[in-house]
Amino acid sequence: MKKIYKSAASALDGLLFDGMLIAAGGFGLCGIPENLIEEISKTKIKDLTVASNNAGVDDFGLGQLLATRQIKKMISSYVGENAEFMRQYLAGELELEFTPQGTLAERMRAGGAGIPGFYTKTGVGTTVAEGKEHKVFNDQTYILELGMMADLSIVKAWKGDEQGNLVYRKTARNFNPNAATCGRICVAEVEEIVSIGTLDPDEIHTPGIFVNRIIKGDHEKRIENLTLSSSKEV
Amino acid sequence: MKKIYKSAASALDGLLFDGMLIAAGGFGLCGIPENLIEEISKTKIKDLTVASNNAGVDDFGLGQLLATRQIKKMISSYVGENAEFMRQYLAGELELEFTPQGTLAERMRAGGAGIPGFYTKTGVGTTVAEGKEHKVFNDQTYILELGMMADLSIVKAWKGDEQGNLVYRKTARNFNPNAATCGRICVAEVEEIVSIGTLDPDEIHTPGIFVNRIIKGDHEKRIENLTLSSSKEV
Amino acid sequence: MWNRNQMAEVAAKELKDGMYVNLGIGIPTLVSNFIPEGIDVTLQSENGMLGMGPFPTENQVDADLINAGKQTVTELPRTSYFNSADSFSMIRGGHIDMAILGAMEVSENGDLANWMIPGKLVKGMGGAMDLVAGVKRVVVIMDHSNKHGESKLLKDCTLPLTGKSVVDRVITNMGIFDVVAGGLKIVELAAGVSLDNVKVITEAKLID
Amino acid sequence: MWNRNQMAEVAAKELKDGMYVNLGIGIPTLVSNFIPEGIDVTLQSENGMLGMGPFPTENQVDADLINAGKQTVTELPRTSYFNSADSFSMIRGGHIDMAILGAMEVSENGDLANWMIPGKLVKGMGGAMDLVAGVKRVVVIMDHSNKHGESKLLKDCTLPLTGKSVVDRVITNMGIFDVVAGGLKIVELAAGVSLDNVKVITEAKLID
Repeated sequence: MKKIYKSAASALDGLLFDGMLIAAGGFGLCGIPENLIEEISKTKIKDLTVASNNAGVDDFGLGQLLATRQIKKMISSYVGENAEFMRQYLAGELELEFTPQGTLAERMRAGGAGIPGFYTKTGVGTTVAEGKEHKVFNDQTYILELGMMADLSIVKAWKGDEQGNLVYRKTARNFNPNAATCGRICVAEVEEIVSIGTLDPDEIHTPGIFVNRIIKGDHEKRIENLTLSSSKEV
Repeated sequence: MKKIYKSAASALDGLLFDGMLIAAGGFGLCGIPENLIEEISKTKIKDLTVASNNAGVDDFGLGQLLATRQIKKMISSYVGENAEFMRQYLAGELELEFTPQGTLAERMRAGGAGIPGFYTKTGVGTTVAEGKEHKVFNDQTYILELGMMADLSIVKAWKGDEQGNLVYRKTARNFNPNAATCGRICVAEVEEIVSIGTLDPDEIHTPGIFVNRIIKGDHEKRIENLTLSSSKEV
Repeated sequence: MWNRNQMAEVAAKELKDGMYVNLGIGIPTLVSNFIPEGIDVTLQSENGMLGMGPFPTENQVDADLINAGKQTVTELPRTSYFNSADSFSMIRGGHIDMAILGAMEVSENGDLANWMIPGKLVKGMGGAMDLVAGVKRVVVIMDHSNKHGESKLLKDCTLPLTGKSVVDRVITNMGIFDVVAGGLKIVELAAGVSLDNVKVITEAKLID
Repeated sequence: MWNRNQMAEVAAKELKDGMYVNLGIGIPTLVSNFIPEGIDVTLQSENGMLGMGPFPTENQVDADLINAGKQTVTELPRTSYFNSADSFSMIRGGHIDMAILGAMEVSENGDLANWMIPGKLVKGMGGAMDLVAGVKRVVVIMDHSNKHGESKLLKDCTLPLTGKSVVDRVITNMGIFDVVAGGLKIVELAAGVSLDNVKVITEAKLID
């Protein structure tokens, strides 16, 4: 069972269709599946729903798919750093399901874990709670949020092996392990493919069972907000 | 804020009270907080409810607290290897809330994660589902299970540092990370206390925020079912 | 009639390249001895291990390395470890391709009972309820009848259930039976077992 | 009146030894510059880091190491990393002792609005809704009034809420205010601010 693919194009071959739901790892521009996003932007696939905390910036990351108008709907917690994202949303050209960051992460985890719904205090009394079931546990009110299963998840890791075992580096881990579990198919891009047995079994973040295809990518790893200790402003 | 304690007795000082709920890590005799259990067995604390997948064997692990009759109720998935456990239960001397293994692990995780309830397919149509709320998602029936918060959790790790960061070894990880999150107070025993900065930040399994007190223990690490490749019977 | 090893060998034919499989305690554990040549299968152990290796030599024994039956095992180059919540996320989330389990009773509509005999024997469900609820395909290996000669393939289970309508296939010492609409379809009979033999001894509705 | 740094310094007095704290974007980030001597505090960043260090020198910059404001940061000997679901388990599960956040509006019963202005500015709630719902103590730092001179401490918030009855304390450039039954209790006023000053400018009910 060969999981390693030669290119983003071959790894995505046969997996894309119009109107599909894609879950993407990454936070801002950190730990995003750059190569897979770039490849999707070259296809004619459209009407995508994309679940991702942010949408990159205008010309990098998921912003590329907003620019090509391939995305019909975003499920995100934050729009702040993406002018085109905000513009499309305010102009009514893009649907946006605002989902609190923790709820989004937990929805991905739950979907991958066979949990169709869970209760959370997050968003109670806000617009996020509108239309959702409310339930009281121990005198506190919670709302029901739904587990999310995606048609495809795309993630970025640091190292991976031929079994699909993945390790992430520092805060580039973020949503990637959660997104990996919630895709019916998961494609991972890594900075380095290592031979099997190299990764310490105690230190594998995403066991290979969750990963169907894996490629080595070239990563620009652009920095969104370079802040130095010498900077006056934060 | 000193988290390192000298002994099991000092680490448990002031934390125990009659009728409390204790969540314990471990699977069978693997990765159990031997020293903390032993110490509890020396106290007069009673009417305990203990959430743990198993109850050790008759004379080791949680079996020690069954022998001393300090446990009023177990929340477990498996009784199989403990004759006294089964005897007390069948004789009506011990309450037992049978909880499927995955549901028990998820209840601990949920409790620690601020999730008071979640839905699962596990146990639908069985005695486990009796009296529980049923709900249909996408034409399938699920039952509501409740997040669990314990008064105290006791866990066993391989290495720990003064900040309470923990790493586990091989399958001795099991329920420990989940139990660690669901205790209002968590006490950990480790085989080795390492200096801060020794553990790779990418490889810490339980971040120190979940651990209030930590001791170095002496661990017998008894093997319950030694099976060798030369064994004929499995 | 098949013996334990033959039943395990028959079950091993279920395995396909690249599968992730959970093997229960008892005869199912034997299945790993019969994995066909050229078929790469990864075994999951629900206590928190993917890529379970064979039993250890004396030198390899490690108290921190056991399977769900608490037996000492070994690791493989592909092995990964994880906590119990993550392990059952895998199971409940449908990521495991197949579970092969033992049973006390199976009904003709695929109900499974394997965790307790009220008032007599209490083992507990362990991870079995999660496995049968979550794993894509559930195969049961068990003797066709109990020691009193009574069918373990029943119209309705008499013991507390582990799961309702969860079994896909049953392999007994007498043959292979698939749970289909209306009953158990006979897929194959063991050498020396006739259709009459199996029909006489089986309470569940059989479909040839 | 306090400036940004003074507000951060006042907020830093909230910190106690051993606390785990989440600091929001903007003025709250400045609080880390004023952690009192002898007080050991661990900063959480909700994108998946516990033990956040200061901003890097040019040589230390690492694209894989950012905070929730996407700023480059550094790690400390105590640092641990985790995924987003685990990060918010910490937050929602009440394991973080305190969150210090910015706000657009706070109401006298502790409602908080800081994530959008309908039709105009959409930032998104990010992790703020989880933080205010889950963290043990929520402290807001913001200017007392907006650029039109209107009170940001209101009877009722006019903007979409981030959380209802979630704020414990508000620190503005005019003083410190605790959310108590019946209104906002004045805990301290900034040098040069009189009770009359603050009462004139504040819409929310104040309690001396």
